Amino acid sequence: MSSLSATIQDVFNEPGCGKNANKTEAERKKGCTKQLQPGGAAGGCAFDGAKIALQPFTDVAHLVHGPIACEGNSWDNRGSASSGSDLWRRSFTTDMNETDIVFGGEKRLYKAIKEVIEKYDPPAIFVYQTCVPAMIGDDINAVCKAAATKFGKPVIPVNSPGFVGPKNLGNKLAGEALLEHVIGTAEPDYTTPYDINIIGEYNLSGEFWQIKPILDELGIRILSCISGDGKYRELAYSHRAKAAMMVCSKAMINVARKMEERYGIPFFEGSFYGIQDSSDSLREIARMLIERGAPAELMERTEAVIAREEAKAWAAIERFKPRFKDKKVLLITGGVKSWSVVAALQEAGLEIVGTSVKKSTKEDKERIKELMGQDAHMIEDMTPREMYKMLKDARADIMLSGGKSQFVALKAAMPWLDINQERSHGYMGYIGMVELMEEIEKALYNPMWAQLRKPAPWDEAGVSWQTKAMAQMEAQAAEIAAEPAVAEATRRAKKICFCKTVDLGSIEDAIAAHGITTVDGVKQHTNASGGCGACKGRVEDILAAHAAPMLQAAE
Amino acid sequence: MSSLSATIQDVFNEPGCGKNANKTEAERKKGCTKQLQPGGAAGGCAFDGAKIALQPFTDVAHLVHGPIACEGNSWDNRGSASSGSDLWRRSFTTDMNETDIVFGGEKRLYKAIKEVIEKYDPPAIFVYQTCVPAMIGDDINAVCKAAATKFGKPVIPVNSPGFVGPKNLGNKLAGEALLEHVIGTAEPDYTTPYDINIIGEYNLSGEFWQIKPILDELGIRILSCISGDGKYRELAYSHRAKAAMMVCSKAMINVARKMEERYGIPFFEGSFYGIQDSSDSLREIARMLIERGAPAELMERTEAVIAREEAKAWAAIERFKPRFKDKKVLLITGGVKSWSVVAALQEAGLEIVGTSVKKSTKEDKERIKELMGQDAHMIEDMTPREMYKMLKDARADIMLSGGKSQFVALKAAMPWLDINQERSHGYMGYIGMVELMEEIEKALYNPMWAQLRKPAPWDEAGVSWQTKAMAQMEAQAAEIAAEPAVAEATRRAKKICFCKTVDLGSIEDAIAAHGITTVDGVKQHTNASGGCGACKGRVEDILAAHAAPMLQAAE
Amino acid sequence: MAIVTTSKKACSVNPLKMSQPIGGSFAFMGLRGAMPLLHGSQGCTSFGLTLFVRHFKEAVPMQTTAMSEVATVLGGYENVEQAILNIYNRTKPEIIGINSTGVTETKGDDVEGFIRLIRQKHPQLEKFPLVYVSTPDFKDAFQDGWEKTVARMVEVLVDPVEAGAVRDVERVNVLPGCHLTPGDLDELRTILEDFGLKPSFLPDLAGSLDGHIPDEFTPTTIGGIGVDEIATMGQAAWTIAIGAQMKRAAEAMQERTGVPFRLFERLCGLIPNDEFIAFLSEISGRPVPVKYRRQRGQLADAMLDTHFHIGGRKLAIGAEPDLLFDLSSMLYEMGAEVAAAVTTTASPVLERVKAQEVLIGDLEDLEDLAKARGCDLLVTHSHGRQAASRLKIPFYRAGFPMFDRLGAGHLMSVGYRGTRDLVFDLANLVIADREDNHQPTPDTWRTTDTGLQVVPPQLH
Amino acid sequence: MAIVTTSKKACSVNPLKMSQPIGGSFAFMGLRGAMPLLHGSQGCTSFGLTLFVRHFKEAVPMQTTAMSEVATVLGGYENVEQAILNIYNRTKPEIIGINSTGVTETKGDDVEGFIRLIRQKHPQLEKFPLVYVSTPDFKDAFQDGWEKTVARMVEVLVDPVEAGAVRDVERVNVLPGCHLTPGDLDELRTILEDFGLKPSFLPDLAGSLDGHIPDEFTPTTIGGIGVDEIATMGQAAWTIAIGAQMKRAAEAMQERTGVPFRLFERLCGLIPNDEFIAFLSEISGRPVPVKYRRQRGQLADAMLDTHFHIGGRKLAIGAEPDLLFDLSSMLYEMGAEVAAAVTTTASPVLERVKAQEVLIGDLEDLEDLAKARGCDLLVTHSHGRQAASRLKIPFYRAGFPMFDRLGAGHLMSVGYRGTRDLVFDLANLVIADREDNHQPTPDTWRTTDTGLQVVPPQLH
Repeated sequence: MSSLSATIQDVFNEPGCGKNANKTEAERKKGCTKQLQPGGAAGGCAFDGAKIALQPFTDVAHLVHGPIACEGNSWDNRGSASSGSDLWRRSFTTDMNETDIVFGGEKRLYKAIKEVIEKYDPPAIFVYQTCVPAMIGDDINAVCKAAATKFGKPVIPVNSPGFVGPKNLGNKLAGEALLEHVIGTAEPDYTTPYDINIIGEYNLSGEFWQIKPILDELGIRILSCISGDGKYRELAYSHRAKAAMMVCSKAMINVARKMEERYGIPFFEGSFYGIQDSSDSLREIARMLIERGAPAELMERTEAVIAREEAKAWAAIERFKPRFKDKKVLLITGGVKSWSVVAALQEAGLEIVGTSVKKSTKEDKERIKELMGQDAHMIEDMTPREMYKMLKDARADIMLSGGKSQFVALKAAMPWLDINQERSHGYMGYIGMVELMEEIEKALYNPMWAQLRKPAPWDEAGVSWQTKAMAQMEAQAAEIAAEPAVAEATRRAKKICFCKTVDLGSIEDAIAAHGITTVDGVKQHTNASGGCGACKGRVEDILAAHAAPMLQAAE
Repeated sequence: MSSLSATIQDVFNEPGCGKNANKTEAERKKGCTKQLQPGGAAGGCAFDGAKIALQPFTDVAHLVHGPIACEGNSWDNRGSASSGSDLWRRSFTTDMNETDIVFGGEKRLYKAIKEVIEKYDPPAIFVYQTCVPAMIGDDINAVCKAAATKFGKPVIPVNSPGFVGPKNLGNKLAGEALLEHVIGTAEPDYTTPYDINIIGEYNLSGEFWQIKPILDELGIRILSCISGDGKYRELAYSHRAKAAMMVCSKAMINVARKMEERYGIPFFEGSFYGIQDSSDSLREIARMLIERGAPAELMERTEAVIAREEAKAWAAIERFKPRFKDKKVLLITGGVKSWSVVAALQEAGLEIVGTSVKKSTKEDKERIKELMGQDAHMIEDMTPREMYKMLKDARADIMLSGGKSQFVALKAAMPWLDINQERSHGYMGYIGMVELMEEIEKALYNPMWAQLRKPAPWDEAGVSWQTKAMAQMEAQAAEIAAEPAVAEATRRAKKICFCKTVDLGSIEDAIAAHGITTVDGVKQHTNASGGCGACKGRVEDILAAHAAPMLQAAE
Repeated sequence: MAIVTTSKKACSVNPLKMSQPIGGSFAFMGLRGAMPLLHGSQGCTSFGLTLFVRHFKEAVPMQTTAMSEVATVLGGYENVEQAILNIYNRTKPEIIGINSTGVTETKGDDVEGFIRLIRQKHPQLEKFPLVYVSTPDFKDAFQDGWEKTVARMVEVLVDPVEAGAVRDVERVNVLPGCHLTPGDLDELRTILEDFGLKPSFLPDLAGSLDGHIPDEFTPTTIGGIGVDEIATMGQAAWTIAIGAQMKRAAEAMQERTGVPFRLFERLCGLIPNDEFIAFLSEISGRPVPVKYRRQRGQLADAMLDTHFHIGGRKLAIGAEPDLLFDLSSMLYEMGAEVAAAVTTTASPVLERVKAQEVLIGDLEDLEDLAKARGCDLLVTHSHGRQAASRLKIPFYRAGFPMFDRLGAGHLMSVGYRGTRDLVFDLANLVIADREDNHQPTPDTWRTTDTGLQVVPPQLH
Repeated sequence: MAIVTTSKKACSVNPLKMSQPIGGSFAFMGLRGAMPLLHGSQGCTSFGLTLFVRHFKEAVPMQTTAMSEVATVLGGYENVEQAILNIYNRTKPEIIGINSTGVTETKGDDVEGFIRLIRQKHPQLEKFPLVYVSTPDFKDAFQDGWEKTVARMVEVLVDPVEAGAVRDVERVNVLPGCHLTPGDLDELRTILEDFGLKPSFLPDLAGSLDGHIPDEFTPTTIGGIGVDEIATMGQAAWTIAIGAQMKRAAEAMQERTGVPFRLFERLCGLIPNDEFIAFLSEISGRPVPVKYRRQRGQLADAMLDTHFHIGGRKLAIGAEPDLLFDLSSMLYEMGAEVAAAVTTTASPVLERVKAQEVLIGDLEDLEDLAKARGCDLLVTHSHGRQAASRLKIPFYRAGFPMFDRLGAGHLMSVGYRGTRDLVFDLANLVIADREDNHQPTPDTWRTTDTGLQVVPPQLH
């Protein structure tokens, strides 16, 4: 087993990952290589994930070893902000040609490293492996090692060819590279009892600077931010932090956990999205630091700052209340954000009529239920047409989502706000939440929507594409409703597992026939969740729904 | 006689003005009010001239008393550059309304002065009189005086209603206002033997800064520049200068001469256009300063700097020689510039095939003949069609002129360069002349011209408007040439005096019949030059042409 | 419902306004073979001329009666006569269009009377088209000069038509406001022709000031609508007036010829163009061409793309009433707040501007308001450049004059396409400003403790 | 005669180049109901997809065979099969367009063989349009991918026509290079139609990526040319190819159907459009409409107005060969000096670029050259933004991608009108730069004594 495969296996064994924890040994072995579906996949590759995770290190030269596609088609496409070097925004690639494919690209890579050092003299070079050189057997570890020795400068191999898996695998492979080659290789000039690491924060749109002034005020020093506005040397001595906050659960949990393991740096998973979360995270940072030896008065100061900032934020949000009265929000985002902004939106008077749980963990869902009640609309994968119906049915006034679904909302003439990575506004911390309200208000009250929803005067009413689509769906719904057998057939036809194309009916039948109570059981009988595993949650829900009556029956 | 009329008469008595010197007493009395022709005039008015002359004073508020047309249609339209205040670029006007016309505008003017002082607190306000308030009898002198007293700040009336005459009259009226109200009202902190005034220089496109470094290097201090990049206080103490250079002969000669008269400041008329002229002017400044007490070594230093700068300039121009070989220039500009750049252009290898003498004095023409030989094409007023023919006949490669004739040249697809006030490049001093060469080279070698001269492929050859125009003129010329009688009639039909519509034949006949030898004589018999006087030069030439054979005959 | 107020200042600082006589001359420039003539001192003409030349970068015909001080006192008959004769003899125009100025209005010259006398005295001028309009500088503004002059053209030049006369159903008169560019007129012509209609534009600046190279040296206007065509405008089936300023001319047309009119106060924005296109479809009896269906979709999409950047902007706008109403309404509909609106003259549209207040004032007022209200987008003519650089906010040049950029004549704001390009330009201006001046830094949100209400400027 | 050299660097810094498979996918996006499919790892698709989405601000259809490491080793038959079936079943496309990538070319997948097998195995696909083009990432560039893909479309989708078959004299095929925008195609369509011609664009991005709001939710392309129409292109009287890259497709068309072609290497600038319009007049037998005569005059006038600002500029330009040739030639003809020219791939036009040298290189090369040669105007795609800000010279975005400004799809460079607007935009950029960064000061010309040859930068 190659070292890369070993690393990948290791990553999939990640005990800190909720998803992995629920997988069988066999499933884990498969890693993520199976979860991509030809003709139906959309996300980025492992290389993409690695680059996303590491590129925000600002003073490093990021050198991509591969043909032009990997870097030429993708560079300078992220909105991280830097307070210092702009080297990270420059693009370096070996742009392999046919000769390199035939004779191997190692020499070119070595020369490229040399050129970069001569011209830009960065404190370190990260070298990213991609599919083609991996296929032809270019050993970037060896090249990096040789170059590092020759040029006396860290040259870090990041083994992340795209075809090993999706983006989030790439995030973790990037983390592994840091753990193996960088972290712990330098010492800070001094340490303080207030030194923390922030892991998995990319400083998109400079939004981390919305919360950093508060940390500064509290005297809390960010020893290393991995990786937003990060510097190589800070990363190298980040093992001296007293505690760490892991910002995005999926991206670099391996880094947080292994730093705890190796260097005894405790971490917690927190978020600076939302007022309550921001306060919780600040408290947790203070608590951990005190636990690791910081003076107890830090907590008092933290509470004082929290009280002040919360008061200011709630006061600022107050003014939106009349504007947000009776306004309904549909939230389509992933993971933590699906619930972390809910509270703030609700406090400002917005009603959340639905939130997507596509990438959410079970815990995320619990939090959502807590906040929104048992009847919370939790939205799984949707086709654009379904999403449009949802917008209409829920009578939402605005959709908050990532860039991908924007065209659905916009073309449907629905107010929409980007709350994922492509946005140009920062929404972090207290001030960011107020900023979010402002943007929501702007979007909601834009008079443009009313105009765009009007059909052209020469179109007959009811022939716009939206009305057509809606009419079609309503006709189907009516048909279904009119005929109980059809309704049941439709219900049962709902696809649960997209990879293996298993519908609800088949699963219910299997559960009924075999008295299945576990996801594994369902998989054995129906193959559902035998693919990417994304439907596991849905299968669990079905099992739960069936368990209740069974339990009742058993009582 | 009102004070304004007196001032105007005074201006027309200006002995420093070559044009006036040639006029009879009666002619001078008429001033310039007669030279405008309804339906045939084009230039600006006296107010325009006054504003042009004074607006470059940068720290002064220029307040125009009149309806919106005078200032609203014209502000911020000059390219003078300031190294300090930008107040001069703001526009202030009383924007008189109907009520003001009925009840008088003095109150509004007074209030306006007050507002300007309260808001902008300038060191002084210049108040410009325009036609309408002059008609209704607003006494701006009285208002300015009252305001000055009340607000303790100089408020200078500039009596220049548009209808009193053309721009150059306005220039002089502006000068009179300075002489009467400003110059001599303050004292400099100190004086040096190297203090000079520059009069009539507007620092268009900042071009005076092309020569100023040389003056700085020589230790020559510009006590006051009237008016480019000028400041009010400098103007007020400008009477302490040791010498003055008058840059544009027509514009403010009254200022230069009266300052000599009143304060004993000698002046010379010089130019910084052209290499030789720049050197001559520097020498003259040095000479005058030495005469007024500066150490004689100034001349040595000046000569050294001149030698260095000339060498550099000629060296720089050297590189244009191969590019300019066999290239012909048509120069359409006025006064001093008609010959001051000729030498430099010639030195760079350009052939000057014609130069306009519309605004040139007799001396200007002499200089042209010196430079270009007796056969110099000296061009008087031309219609656009004639200008086009001239361009073609003289086979010029480029035309240098002011903005007005640009459309003729450009629409004829001829390279053209602006060398008058609207240009965005500075052409002063040594560096400016090199700059001019660069611009000429750029224009000459622009491949665009060849394309523009090609007719559209679907046009038959010979039907473009240029070819049509040319064919028409050539046909006429052929017709004329074929028939001596027609040729003679055509020659005699050439209009000499546009105001009074007198042709060459009538003048020749009068000269022959009455043995006239003076312009006045011609005027008495034909009325030619009885209008604006612009044709005086042409009449002189006719007299000279007739005198020669007569003298020969007498011998 | 905006409250319209007038500045109380005695001193206008940095005028937004230009004078009405040159607005009148501008209208005459849209006629073929015309020579606009200002009855006033020669400065009145030369300032206007320079303004037009700087805006269009073209030689522009415009003459003066060159009133001297003496002539002003004695009355201008001789000057008017001499000017008309000189122009008539030298430049062989098809029409001379005369506007009065402050100088001659203060004296009270009876120019209509002068013209009668001149026609009597000079029989060759008896039938020669001479249109005179009273436009004193000390009243009203540029737009008013245009308004009055076009209305007068209709009254003088259009042949009356008897009730019940047969109309050419394909013929449409278009009376464009002075806020439309030659580029706008070109676009409107294309649209109308795509519906099979034959438009007559009065005036037609697209023919005269679109910057083409002329076919011959002529000192009068080149292109533009001919006097002969104007005479027959009464045969059209419809008159389309664009901008409230053109109501007067449209009414004059209706009164004189019975041609009904439809006034489009705006042609920038989605809904105004929906109405326009629907109207054309109705009067032409033709379905909307696919081209415009697609252009409508493109505009809707452009609005979606750009609303992120235009929405929430605090707009400071200075323009003549019709342009102000048109652009500010479109921007309001894109989510901008019309925080400061300054105009030059009264108009019925002003109270419908989507602002709290519209001030008849100057660019100093606009600058002060923009500063006080934290505006972050400035829209006005080129004279706003100084204010923009002091305010350090993005500046979009709109209206006349635009002397510091090229291509003024080809800018478009009408139609789906014109609106589309306009919102892209505006959004890109805002994006560039954001990149250049509002990149976040570690100190961007490092606020002093004055509460979150004080949101840093880059958050808008 | 430019010398064409290739950068010798091992490390490409700030690439100008994008990969050829996505150039191929881009071409497929101009077909109706198409689903472009990259045979490679899913990153190959997602990077391209993101690039298109950022450029057009539209949902863009593009799929992947999602090759895993294992599949790569074993060969991608299963992936191709599954991808085609999935797309066919789910999105109901009218055509699937497949391009290979570096990954699958390194392995050497025989995709044509795969397709034959798939058609055998799945009879429903027997006649279904599937076009495959080999476009490895490690060779050539974006433009080449487009070139090969369009040529292949012709070979696969156009029905052969026998010699002597009757042609539709009004029908014209247009094969546009990838450097033309949807806005350019719209303009060309209008021009052709104004000559009474009926154009078929292959591909037709104007129909699919012009930013209109779609009529229905569909995951494939919306608009674009249909497979049915492509099949009949052999009936056209002429083929017009635009850009040297399209010669290959035009030749394929001629070979297959006998339709003669005329190649227009450029459509930006006066003379190229004269030739184009004259050609249309010739093949249509119609006189040039007045509209284009006027537009020609407007362009000539715009050139006069703008040459003061564009003339003498030292241009640094980075673009794919055909765009480089087109824009740099136009700017050369306006008097600019093409001081630095960098491109992505070989092309016969390169040696005719009006520069001393054309470098096949990257944006670092362009930046270095621009700096060394004192360039004062940068033209390249959005990735040039960092270089522009370091060089502090005006930056005009041209080409693909343009992700940091809006309206990329509507920019025009073709036709008299497109050229006119382009030169105005460029000149205004230069003017704004002059105002912002090169105002003269008392120290501007205060040179150290190194001779007048050292002319300060603002003098250029």
